[in-house]
Amino acid sequence: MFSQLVMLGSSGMLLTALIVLWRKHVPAYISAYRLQVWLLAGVTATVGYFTSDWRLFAVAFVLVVLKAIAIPALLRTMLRRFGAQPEVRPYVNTETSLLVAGLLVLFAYVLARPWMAVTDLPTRDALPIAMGLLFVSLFVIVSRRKAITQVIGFLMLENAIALLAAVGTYGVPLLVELGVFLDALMGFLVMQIFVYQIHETFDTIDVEQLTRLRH
Amino acid sequence: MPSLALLLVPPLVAAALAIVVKPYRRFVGWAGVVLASLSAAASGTLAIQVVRDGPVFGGVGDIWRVDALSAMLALCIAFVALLASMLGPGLADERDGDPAQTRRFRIFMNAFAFTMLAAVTTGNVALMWVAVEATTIMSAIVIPLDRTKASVEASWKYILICSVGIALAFTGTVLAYFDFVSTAGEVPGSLNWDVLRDAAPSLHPELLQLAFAFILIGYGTKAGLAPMHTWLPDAHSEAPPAISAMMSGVLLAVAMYAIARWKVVVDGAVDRRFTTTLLIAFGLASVALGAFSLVIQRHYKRMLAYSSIEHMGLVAVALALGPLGMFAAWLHVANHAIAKSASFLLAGRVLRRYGTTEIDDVTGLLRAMPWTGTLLAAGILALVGLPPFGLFVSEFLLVRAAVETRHLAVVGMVLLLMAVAFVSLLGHLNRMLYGDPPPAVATGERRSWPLFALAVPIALLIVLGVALPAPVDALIRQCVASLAP
Amino acid sequence: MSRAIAILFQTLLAAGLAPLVGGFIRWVKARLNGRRGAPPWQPYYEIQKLLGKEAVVSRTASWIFRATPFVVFSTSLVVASFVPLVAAPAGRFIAGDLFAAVYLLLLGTFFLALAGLDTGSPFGGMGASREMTVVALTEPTVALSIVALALNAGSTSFSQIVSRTLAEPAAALGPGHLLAFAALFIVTLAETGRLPVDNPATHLELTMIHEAMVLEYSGPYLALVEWGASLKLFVFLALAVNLFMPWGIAVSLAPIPLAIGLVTFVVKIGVLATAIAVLETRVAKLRLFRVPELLSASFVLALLAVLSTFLTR
Amino acid sequence: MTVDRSAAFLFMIAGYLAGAIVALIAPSDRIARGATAIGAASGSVAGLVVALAVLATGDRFELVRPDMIAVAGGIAIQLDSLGALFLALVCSVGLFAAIYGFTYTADYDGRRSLRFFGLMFNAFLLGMSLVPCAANVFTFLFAWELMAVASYFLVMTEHESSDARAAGLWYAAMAHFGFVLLLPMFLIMAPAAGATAFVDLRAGASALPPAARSTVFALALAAFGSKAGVVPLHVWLPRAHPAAPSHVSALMSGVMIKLGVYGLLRVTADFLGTGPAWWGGLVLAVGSLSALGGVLYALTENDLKRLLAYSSVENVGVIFLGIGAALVLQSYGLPALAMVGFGAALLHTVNHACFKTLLFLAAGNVLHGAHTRNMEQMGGLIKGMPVTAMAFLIGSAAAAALPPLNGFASEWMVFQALLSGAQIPKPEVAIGSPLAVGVLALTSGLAAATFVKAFGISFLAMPRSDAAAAAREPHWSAWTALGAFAAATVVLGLFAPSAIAAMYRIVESVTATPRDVTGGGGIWLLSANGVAAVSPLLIAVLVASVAFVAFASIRARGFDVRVADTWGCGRIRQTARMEYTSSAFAEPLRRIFSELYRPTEDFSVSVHPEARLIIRSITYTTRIVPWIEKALYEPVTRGARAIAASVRRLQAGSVHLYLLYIAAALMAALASAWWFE
Repeated sequence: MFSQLVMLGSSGMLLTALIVLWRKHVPAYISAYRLQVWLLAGVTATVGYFTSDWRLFAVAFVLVVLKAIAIPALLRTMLRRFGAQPEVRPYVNTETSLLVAGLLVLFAYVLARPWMAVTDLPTRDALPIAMGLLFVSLFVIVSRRKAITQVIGFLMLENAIALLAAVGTYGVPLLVELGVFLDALMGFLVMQIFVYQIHETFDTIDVEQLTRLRH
Repeated sequence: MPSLALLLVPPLVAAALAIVVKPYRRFVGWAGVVLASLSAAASGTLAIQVVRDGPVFGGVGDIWRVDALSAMLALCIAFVALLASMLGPGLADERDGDPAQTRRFRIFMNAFAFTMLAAVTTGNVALMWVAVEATTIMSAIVIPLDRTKASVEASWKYILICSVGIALAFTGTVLAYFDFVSTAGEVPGSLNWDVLRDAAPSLHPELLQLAFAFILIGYGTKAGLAPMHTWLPDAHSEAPPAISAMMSGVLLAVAMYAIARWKVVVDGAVDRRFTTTLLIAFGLASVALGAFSLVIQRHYKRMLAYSSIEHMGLVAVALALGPLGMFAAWLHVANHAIAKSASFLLAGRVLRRYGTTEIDDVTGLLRAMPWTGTLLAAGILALVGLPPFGLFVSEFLLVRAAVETRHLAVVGMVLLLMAVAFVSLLGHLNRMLYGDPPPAVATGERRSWPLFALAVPIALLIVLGVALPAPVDALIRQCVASLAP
Repeated sequence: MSRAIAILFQTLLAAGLAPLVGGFIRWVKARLNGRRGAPPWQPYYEIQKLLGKEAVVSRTASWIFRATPFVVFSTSLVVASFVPLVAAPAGRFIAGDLFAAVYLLLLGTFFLALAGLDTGSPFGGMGASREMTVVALTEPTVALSIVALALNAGSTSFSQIVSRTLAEPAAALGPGHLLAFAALFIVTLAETGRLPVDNPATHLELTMIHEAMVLEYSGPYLALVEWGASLKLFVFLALAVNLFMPWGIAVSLAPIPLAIGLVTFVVKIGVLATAIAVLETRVAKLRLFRVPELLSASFVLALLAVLSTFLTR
Repeated sequence: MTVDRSAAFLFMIAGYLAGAIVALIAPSDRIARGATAIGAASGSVAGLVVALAVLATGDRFELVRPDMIAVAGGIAIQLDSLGALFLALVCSVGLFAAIYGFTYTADYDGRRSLRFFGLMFNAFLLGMSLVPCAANVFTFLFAWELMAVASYFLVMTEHESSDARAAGLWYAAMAHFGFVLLLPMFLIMAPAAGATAFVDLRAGASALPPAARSTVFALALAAFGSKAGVVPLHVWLPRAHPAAPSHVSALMSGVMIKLGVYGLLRVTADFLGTGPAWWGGLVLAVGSLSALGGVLYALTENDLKRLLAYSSVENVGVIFLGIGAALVLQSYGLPALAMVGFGAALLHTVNHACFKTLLFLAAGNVLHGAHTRNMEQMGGLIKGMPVTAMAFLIGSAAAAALPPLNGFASEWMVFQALLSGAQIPKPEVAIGSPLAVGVLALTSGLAAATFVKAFGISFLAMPRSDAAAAAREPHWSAWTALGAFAAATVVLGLFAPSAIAAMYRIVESVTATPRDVTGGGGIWLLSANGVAAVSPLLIAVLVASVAFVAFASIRARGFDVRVADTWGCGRIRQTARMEYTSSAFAEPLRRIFSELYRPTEDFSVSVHPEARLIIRSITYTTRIVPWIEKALYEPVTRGARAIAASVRRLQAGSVHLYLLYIAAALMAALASAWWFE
């Protein structure tokens, strides 16, 4: 039962990542992200419940408050500020990006094969999915041209790692968990400041304009 | 324990002071300098203490662990932070920038120093990752100090690339931790480096190889190893001189420190040739990229940035060449930190006087700014590895280590690439120093205190180059011993 | 001590005979052209006349112009002192070997070229430039012919070479020896300014090399320079004769061998001088930029000489 | 008197350092100049004392400070007689160059930073004097690079002209090329991990397999050859020496390139010992190439100091011929004859240091007086500067190897060394040595032509420019240096036999071969087998006496001398334009060797705008294209630029591309991790 629930949660997260690749409008990305955080909190809570480790409940709660509510709100204010222009044509069109995402998940399974052999944790099967989510969010950052989308890609990268930690080692010690949260939050805030600054100096947030610094 | 606290707390206090005093005033700057020198003195006593009687532990669950290597790096960081706080905006130059910018600089420069000190003094590998991530964030904020198009672009690229890199490093950390947990079970303090090192032989080799791959790419991005170096030239050339001095001098070294720590753990489980080959490959790529990027280079700040890539490549190669190579690596890190931070600060002074970073527009430096010109010449001569400066000694040891470990191909490649870098850097220096200064530039320079402050690192380099003092020699031997498996 | 007197006597003999050889060649050429020609001892009259005349010195010339005649004369005479003429001298008083002789003559030419430049006239400059070109190109040939001789003699000292060829006359007819002689003969013509390279009898600006340098000299200076030049010719002829056909040279210092040595030496010099005269009447002067071909031919001859002495050893 | 050598040695270092530091912080230019001169002079005197002490007694001088940089083996000083000879050279030339420099740099007052110059001049002397004393790899390389850095800045003193800057860069690049080869060479010889002292290298070298020994030899020849300025690696020398102030170029040409010879001797004669015959053959080939190439370029040079620089390349070629002959003889088991070769090379090293320094200092006087280096604008300087003219004449005669001066003595010894090589029965040697003799003879002939041109065109006849006409002697203190070296040139020439005997003692102490070759017997300079002999002293006496007799007899007869215009085929007035110019003087030889020079000639006629038939001016310019540089160095620089251009394209500016790099690197690392086990 425990492993099925975890599998359900993590594959759900992977699906939300695919939404970003599929859809073209930024608001859709924000809702996908929010859903992903809820699923992550769910997975952490189930792991906490089954291993009766209260720390994970606290982590899940902070996840929800911080990443499910605060960050999407900030993202929406940013969106209102810049107007919801449609996503500029990305480097890779939708079909190929979905295809690449599939390949990346496959690669994650190949990569995770030695880990599966090593451990007998019930949440063993979720490991390749976590790695898959990591590679997909990396691909989102690389392929999308809008600064906001890259920020969302980065946030999904953080979620992938949190999932990997939760699934692989039932969470890291509390102090480290706190540190990771702090970093994620600070990272997001700084990126937000930079997006405002880019908008202000370049009056567009298409990262493609940012190629003045060469050689 | 007290000297460790005395090392870490002063930067925090300085940052807090800067936050509190809303309109920036000069006494905040001087307070920052005093606190920085306090922290530097503490790092000195810490180093002596560590050399005398072994690693110092501290904090709950031993999260702080200072061995010789951490002490040496802490000393470098504190020294460069002191230099940066003295010569940063708001104190050194007569015409102050607008107070808000200076206040922001003071806050995040001290925070940046604290995060670096924390990264090298923590014993817990995950906390080390958190601290390194924090250094990225703290330094990223302060790059676009003057809000030009270039600096905003540089900061965006810096934060994005480094965060992606660091995320990969965390994956590697989690993988190693996962492997440790699955073999030894839930042991308190399991993320401490010395626990991991002792448990290394029992871990699974193939898993640790994957973990090291992630870690090398992750921390390699922070260390500026090719091909993950792309953020470095933009960030270091656009950041304010004090920040690029700290970044180029010691931040890269902190990332190399992290790689070195993990190399020891991975070498416990996997055959040493794995990490050696990877380090030499990435090292040589960086040296090659750094050297050849210098040949046609039009901006002197980017020139110094590419030279950092080359030197970090040399350190990576040296780490893979056995104990003498390790000695050469850490001596090179110390020498490079001093030389590069001094050079960047001097380049900052040149930028303020000439107003341009184009090498062709900067002529007659010896005539326009005789003292800065001479010191900059000394700095760049040190960077190309000429006696009587310290880098000559470490590069000599590096080649000797390579010959002794029979890496003759590496010797050939390294020497050839260093020659390319030598000719290019000297060519650019040649163009800048001599000839007549452009009419618009004022000539002549008062002997003010910033120049004396900048003469200290150059003098230190000569001391390290001519007569490696015994305490430094002992400290670096201890560093090598502390990394021995 | 008697050895020193023998060398002194030999040097004086060289100084005395040198102008005669020059005059003799001129006389033979005149006879070949069907002219009566001035008597062979005419140069003595010239020298005696010049010594009495007034010397004209150019305004631009420095002390080098005035010192050169003495340098040229003394170097040629000193070379004559250690070249084997009548007897094969050995022992303490011989100041140098073949290389020393060549380089001492080069000292004379060095100063003569400087004197040519010193007067500031284009002719002097042209003469000096061409003389140094010719000298530079003859050096390797001289060196290689010395090597050829020294190879089978074991060293470059005159007495060693002469005694070795005396000891085994068969070697003298060997290819090495003949090729070396031919090379040295061509070098003699080039160095002393004889016909194929430079025309001694002309004053035509474009063709003269040696004459151009001494154009400005007059009076006693000219006498000394002419005497030095004839001494140089005499030394080269003596070298060619005694190193390659040393038969009849006096080995001991007793009066009879000395007398025989003197007679044979004079006959041999006479034969060689007539040979040069005949050659000069037959051949025309080479264009300056064809001279290097002649000199490289002599260099190849010398190289073959070295190889053959090595092969036959 | 037993001099305390370590005290003198430390005093030498103290002297140089004091000179450097006091010059740097001197308040006024004059004090800076004074400090430079006094510091350099005192250091040189102390160094000279140490060197002569070691040369006289023959026992080594040791000073080891292992604590200085312990990990690299510490600072170790050991002076044997070979090192002492070169230290003596450095210090003696340094002493007089310092004295000469004091007045020479007076022109720089106010215009150039004399403080920086003082610092670098003393650092240069310190670096050069430490090289022969170094006894372990680190100290040697430290001194070697310090010498290179300091001389780079000295070359850059007159940095207004862009070609001085280019010269500086060329020089630094080539010096570093040498260093990059030296480092692996020494380390390959180091036997054990920590053993980098020269004593261990000596042991290590003998234990090396033949292939490694040949690599060490090749690296040593290339590295020390580039410092000595042998032909393929000489390109920096004719650029750097003229750009430096004259007393510095005297130091560089007279002494610094000799440290390349010292290095080669130390590695081949001392460490490697006897090697295969092709070693000697290679050195002979390089020597001949340098001798011929150097003199050919010197011949067509119109810049006086560049001419002297190319002549240094030629003389280094002669030294390498000596070493090559010695190595060949050594490889065929004739160590006694090899000593003649090494002795000849050392003697020519000392002789060249003397007369080349004399020539450069005299050229310095000319530059000071006539304010130009271009020989086409000189002429008639002998009238305004008689002493400098006399010094230059002695130097030129010595450079052209004319008896009885020192150039002749050492060139005669090199001839004898090559001749003794010709007796080896092997065919390739029997042909090689005579060819080398031919090359050496051609070189000395061309050198004679070069120096006739150098002296004749610049000093004799009428001045070709007003500056040349107004040229006057510099301050009398410059004559001390000229006098000293002129005397040394003459004395070393006349008493060459005792000089060559000293050289044999030095070679004997280094190669430890028995000395059955008869050294100089009294006034006689003997050949290898002791039969052929020449006595410069006797020649000088004879020539002088004959000249005196002739002079006295003519003076006795009495004749009056009339001064009149030079005969000019009836022209009215003789002007300087009618004189032969330096390019005209070299024209015949340039035409003969045109395939080697490959001159570019362009010829333009400018016609009067209205009437096409009236020619206003015809300009004919010809330039000697240094095709060696084009063939060897251009491809290297072009290749580096091409790679640099492609590397630059990597940094294309787009963040996405950069992230792709990271993804690719990750894939590569993961693949290598997966493939590894």
